[in-house]
Amino acid sequence: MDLTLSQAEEAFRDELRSWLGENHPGHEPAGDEAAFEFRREWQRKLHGAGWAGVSWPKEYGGRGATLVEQAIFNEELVRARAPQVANVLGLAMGGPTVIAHGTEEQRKRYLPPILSAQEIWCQGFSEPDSGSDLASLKTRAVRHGDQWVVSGQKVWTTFAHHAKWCMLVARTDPDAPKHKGLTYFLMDMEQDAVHVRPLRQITGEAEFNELFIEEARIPDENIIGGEGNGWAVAITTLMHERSTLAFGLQVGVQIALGELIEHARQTRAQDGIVASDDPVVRQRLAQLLIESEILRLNAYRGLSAIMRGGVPGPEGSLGKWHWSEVNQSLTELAMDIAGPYAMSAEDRWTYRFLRARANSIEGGTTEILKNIVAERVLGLPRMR
Amino acid sequence: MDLTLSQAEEAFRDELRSWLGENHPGHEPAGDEAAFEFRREWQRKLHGAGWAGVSWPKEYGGRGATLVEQAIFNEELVRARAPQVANVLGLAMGGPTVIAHGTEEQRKRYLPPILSAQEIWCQGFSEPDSGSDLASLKTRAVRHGDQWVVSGQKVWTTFAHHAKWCMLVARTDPDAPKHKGLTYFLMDMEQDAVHVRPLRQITGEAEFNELFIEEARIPDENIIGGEGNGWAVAITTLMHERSTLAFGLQVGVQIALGELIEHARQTRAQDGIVASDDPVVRQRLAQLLIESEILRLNAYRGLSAIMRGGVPGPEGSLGKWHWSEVNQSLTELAMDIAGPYAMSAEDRWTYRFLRARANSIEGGTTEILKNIVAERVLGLPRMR
Amino acid sequence: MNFDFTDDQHAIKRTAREFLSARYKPETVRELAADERGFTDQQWSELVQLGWPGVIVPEAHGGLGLGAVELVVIFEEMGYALAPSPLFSDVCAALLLAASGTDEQRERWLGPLAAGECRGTLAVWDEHAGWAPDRSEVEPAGGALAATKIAVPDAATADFLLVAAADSRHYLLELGNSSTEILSVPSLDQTRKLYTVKLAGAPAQPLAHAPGPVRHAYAAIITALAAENVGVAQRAMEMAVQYAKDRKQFDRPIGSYQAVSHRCAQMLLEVESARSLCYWAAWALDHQPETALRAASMAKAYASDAGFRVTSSALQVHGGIGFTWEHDLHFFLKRAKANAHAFGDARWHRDRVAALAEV
Amino acid sequence: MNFDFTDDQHAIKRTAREFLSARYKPETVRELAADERGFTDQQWSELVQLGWPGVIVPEAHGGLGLGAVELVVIFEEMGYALAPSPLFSDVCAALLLAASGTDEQRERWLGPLAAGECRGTLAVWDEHAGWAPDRSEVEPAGGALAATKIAVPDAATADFLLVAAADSRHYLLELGNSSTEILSVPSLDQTRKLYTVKLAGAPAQPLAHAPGPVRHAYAAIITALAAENVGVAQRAMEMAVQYAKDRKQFDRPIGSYQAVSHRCAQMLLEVESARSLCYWAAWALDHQPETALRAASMAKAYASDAGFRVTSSALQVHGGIGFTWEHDLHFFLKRAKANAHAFGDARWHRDRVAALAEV
Repeated sequence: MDLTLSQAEEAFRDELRSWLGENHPGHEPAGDEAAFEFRREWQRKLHGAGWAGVSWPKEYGGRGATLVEQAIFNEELVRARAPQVANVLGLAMGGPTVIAHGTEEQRKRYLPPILSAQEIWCQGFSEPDSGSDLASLKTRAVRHGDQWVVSGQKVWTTFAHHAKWCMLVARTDPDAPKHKGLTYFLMDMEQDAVHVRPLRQITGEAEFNELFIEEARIPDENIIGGEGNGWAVAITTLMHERSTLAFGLQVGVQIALGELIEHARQTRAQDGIVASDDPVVRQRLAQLLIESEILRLNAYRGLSAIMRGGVPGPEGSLGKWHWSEVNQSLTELAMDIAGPYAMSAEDRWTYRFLRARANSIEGGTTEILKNIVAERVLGLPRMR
Repeated sequence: MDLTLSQAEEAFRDELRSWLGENHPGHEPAGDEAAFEFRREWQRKLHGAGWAGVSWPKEYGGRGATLVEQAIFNEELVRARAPQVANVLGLAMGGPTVIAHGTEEQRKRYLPPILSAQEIWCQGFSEPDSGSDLASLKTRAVRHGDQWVVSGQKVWTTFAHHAKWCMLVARTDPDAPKHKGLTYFLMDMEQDAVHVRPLRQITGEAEFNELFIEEARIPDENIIGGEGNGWAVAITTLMHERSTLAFGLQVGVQIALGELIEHARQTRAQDGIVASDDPVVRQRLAQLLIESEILRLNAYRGLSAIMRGGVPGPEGSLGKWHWSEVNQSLTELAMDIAGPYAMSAEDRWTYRFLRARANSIEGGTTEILKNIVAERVLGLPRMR
Repeated sequence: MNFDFTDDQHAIKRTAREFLSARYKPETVRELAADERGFTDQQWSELVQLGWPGVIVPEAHGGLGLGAVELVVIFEEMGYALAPSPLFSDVCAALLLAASGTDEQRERWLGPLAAGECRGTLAVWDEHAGWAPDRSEVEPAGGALAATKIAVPDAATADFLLVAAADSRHYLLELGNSSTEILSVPSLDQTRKLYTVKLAGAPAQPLAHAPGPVRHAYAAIITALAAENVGVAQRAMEMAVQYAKDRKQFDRPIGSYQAVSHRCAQMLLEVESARSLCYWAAWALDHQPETALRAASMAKAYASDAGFRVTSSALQVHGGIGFTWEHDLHFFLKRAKANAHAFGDARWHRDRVAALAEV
Repeated sequence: MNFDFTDDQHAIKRTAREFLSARYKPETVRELAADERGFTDQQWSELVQLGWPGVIVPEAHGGLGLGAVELVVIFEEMGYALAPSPLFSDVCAALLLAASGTDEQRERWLGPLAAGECRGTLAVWDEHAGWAPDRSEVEPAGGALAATKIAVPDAATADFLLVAAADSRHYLLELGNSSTEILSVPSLDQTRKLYTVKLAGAPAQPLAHAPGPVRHAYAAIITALAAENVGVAQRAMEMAVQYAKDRKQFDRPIGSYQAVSHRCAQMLLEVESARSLCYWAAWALDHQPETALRAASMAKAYASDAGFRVTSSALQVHGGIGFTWEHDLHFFLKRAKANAHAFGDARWHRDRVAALAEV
């Protein structure tokens, strides 16, 4: 057991830190378009220095980093408060899916423009009637010669208005059992048959979109992993979502907790003391310090289990669910510390508090994640 | 809305209080047999003064008290720290079931000796394999002429070693659907075919028993509510259990909470203060004060709903489940206040803490009660 | 011992439910949330016709002269409908004026308040002054106030302000004065408009020094707010239960899963418990003043937590759709959460409960 | 960065699991719980043969000279087996002697301790002195102690006692002295025997004043105790999961209901999280002393809560049968709860975490 970084890992981190120190592009500009161009520029800069797709094999333009290095990469970017890259989904999910299930031609075609942010990716999985029950999706794809004609509706699609490619799961065989009749396509977003509508959230922002698809065309060669094999390919995409994001999420909690402690130090509570000196607040802050440490440790223990056994250990399944609870309590404590200011939306914690409500829903609801843990990790009988 | 007692209710309470003041028999003696005789004597005294079966109709020896008076009766006995009566189950459940489902002859036969504690009752519902799923019980009763021969095993039977009669639910028709083939008997416990084994609990006490029944005989006339109608009769018994006990339970919590506050005042915590001055303990005590007030209010609101509409309101279904949570938190706080003394079983709170673990199981598990609330009160679809 | 309402109270509840559900449909609430002012004169006159601004104003002053139970009935229904309205801030002002106004002040203001001809509101929190709703450091100097007060509801549409000051009194300040700056603040709960009020030596008249009646008035205010949260939570629970019946995943209604159905059962426990406490506190305010402060703090503490937990839990039942602006649920969650922080949060009121119970 | 054990550590874990499961079967644990002494000489010699009493004693003194990680591995397994044994109290004594014994004391005692020829234990809490495990008001007068210490494990079978005193030192007191009264106390956790020790001017030798190493030793003690709770909780979880698979109600295994299966998933989260913290704390004790106190308090705080919640939750899964003495579960619940209160409970350690993190 060695919970420090190895020499090689330390060197990797130091190189990245010093590069980030010199190349951090500063704050994102206001405005959707400006922010997007800024993120694209930032990704190009990372790519130019070999910091895009760090975990991808070298032959496809990646850096061939180890699991731990990849974790360090995700942690350091958050720690440096670096901006988002433009092509988050392409890098974290689309690329790895193409690497795992694509043909050699597809890899050559799609991977380079992902890295360079030339082609942005979005994800078309969820539908209004298929949230947790993804396999019940209704978007239909019908073959017409060497083309497919696709109609349906998708929801919770981020970055859709900038995207060139959509990872689209559609039903190609309505007669097959529901997990069997699905196919995974890359749909060109630049066609009139695809209509993007921003979906405003309770925070007032529109981070997500709805996608209305009316007879869009997709050539046969844009299928990933073969016709009827969409479920397995989609699972690959989702696995990459959860594992890659975990390290960024836990560092995000650590940073937010640091800010919260500062917030508590500067906020008057009652009886002439500041909130950080209040015994009840201190108990809650200490619990958050413990839980955020657990997020970090469980994430790394998960990596060690993969390195040892090739498969994730039980800690791996718990991360996203646990993170959502920790982040929600963190923002709830922030509101309690703010006191009467919690009633005002000017407080940045109010936004974070509202945004955190979705944490236990987005990327797999807590209910579904608990089912998965119960059935696949503990081996309990399938819920009926 | 009037949350004080009416004049009549006040008169009832005052009469009872002054009677209890004059007739309280003091502390129970040690030893099982002595304690039982003491309780029997106490019940006779109550009965002699017209305080046994207060809610029963006058024609069967009761007092014909209103719902509120009955609640007052149960509260006052706990408040006065009066001893248990010997025939708790006969008074609270057996009698009311005979009144509701028995024939006139059965009422005449069984009710008087319940009131006078001449015949003690016990309950034979649960079986080792039929806990929450009561209707799956396996104890068999087979007709032989005008007698039934019964074999099976019951569990969680209180007072079995003193009981003359057991409210026994057994399967009389193995071919009927599981709720249909049951019959409710009164089984004479004074026969060799019935063997009682005390069941030791995690507290070290043996409050409950197991009942082993091997070809016990029950005459046909001891069926209550008719052959095959056992499920409906058993439900009556259980309804009386929950409603009658609610008032005693909530007053029990109030008394325990008073003791806990005293405990907190007398226990050194840290930094030179007593536990009741510790801000974290104060928050928890205040929450318990609130929750125990809720137990009281919800119980009375439930009565008002019955008085208005003839049926219990939604509050009624919540009481037992909520009580178990409140009593468990109360005893957990007591352990935290005790600090290192919590490790010792000498502390009376240690016993209460252990005993409270069963609160969310006995008399309907919290899981089952939530199912009932979800399905019958909220009208959610039946869980499958 | 009877928890049931009187026939009159039942009638008020029924009228309120019918009136509010007809006038404050979800789309109306949504429009008012987006509106700067937050209500129309027409809507105000309708409330005036019902007599609600004068619900607690004595009949001698033209009010309905009703008690805290009726107050709670009305605000539970206001919460259920989530009706955006200055009624709450106006009633706060009426409660304080009735409790501690001088005879002239009561004469001058209570009649017009009851008649809806003018509206008042209440300025409690100093800027950056901590959690306590009963501490102000504003020192009135020569009948003039210099202070910044935050989270003042409906200040832009009120005719006068009651300002809490360090001497435990309130000061009445007529608005429209050039030394008073009223800044609109984006509020968490857009159905209740909040303002920062900057007073630069504004002239103001002190109300009487009457700590007992003022505490009683605040107890009525927090009980009304707790009742609002009961209504809000009730509605969110009904939405969740309906959704759990309708929404299917894996070929069955999600309400048939215990993760959802037990969550809904928990909502019921919390809603009914908060309701019991509110009714009890209201009754005590009217009939058992020695219990009223404790009961009101219990109601506010519990309903603050329950309001947030139930609405938040309802959002979880709804999944993604509940997180969209298009769905009405978020307005309920935001009101419940804002109410939780108004006039002392759960933690603050639990401290009061402990103190009042002499723990 | 690697959480995996070394081959040696894996071997210790495997040996411990095999040895303990063979020697401490449920019926043996049950017998020892009912036994006054709580272990046999035979059982003690077997532990001595494994070298465990000397696990942290330096090799120079005849111990294994291993670190906190190995300590944690052993006590996690002791908890999993719920093996009744004076090993824990003995190791506490060894840790404190190694940390703050004078050269002569170390020379005199560590060898025999490592060889299992004598046993020590630790007396921390003064009578009626509150929650803190690091405050004593015992004032040694002229090399003699007059005090009552409570909850002293295994005092009746130990050869010496280390007594915490007000001057932040510990005092070594050989037992069998007529001025020392050892009273057996019925303990919540019958698998660990507790005593009240009354010292009436008993002669005792001070250990050195070494606050830093003593804090480090206590951090190792609480980490070992936290690890015990991880083992205890792991076992209770396994029992609950197995029962949830086997037990049928309403014609299906209860583990197919979310009320049960999600409860089990929660157990897993808490067990694995407590385990991560313990391993981290142990590693920090060996390799990163500046983090060790904070990590150890985090582990103890979390494992105190998790140990109780998981065992209590396992009881709920078992229903009535879990409430019977006949079922083994209650021994696990009692150990977890007793451990939660030993050496500072969750709340006390959270306060330490806040202080150490400079909140």
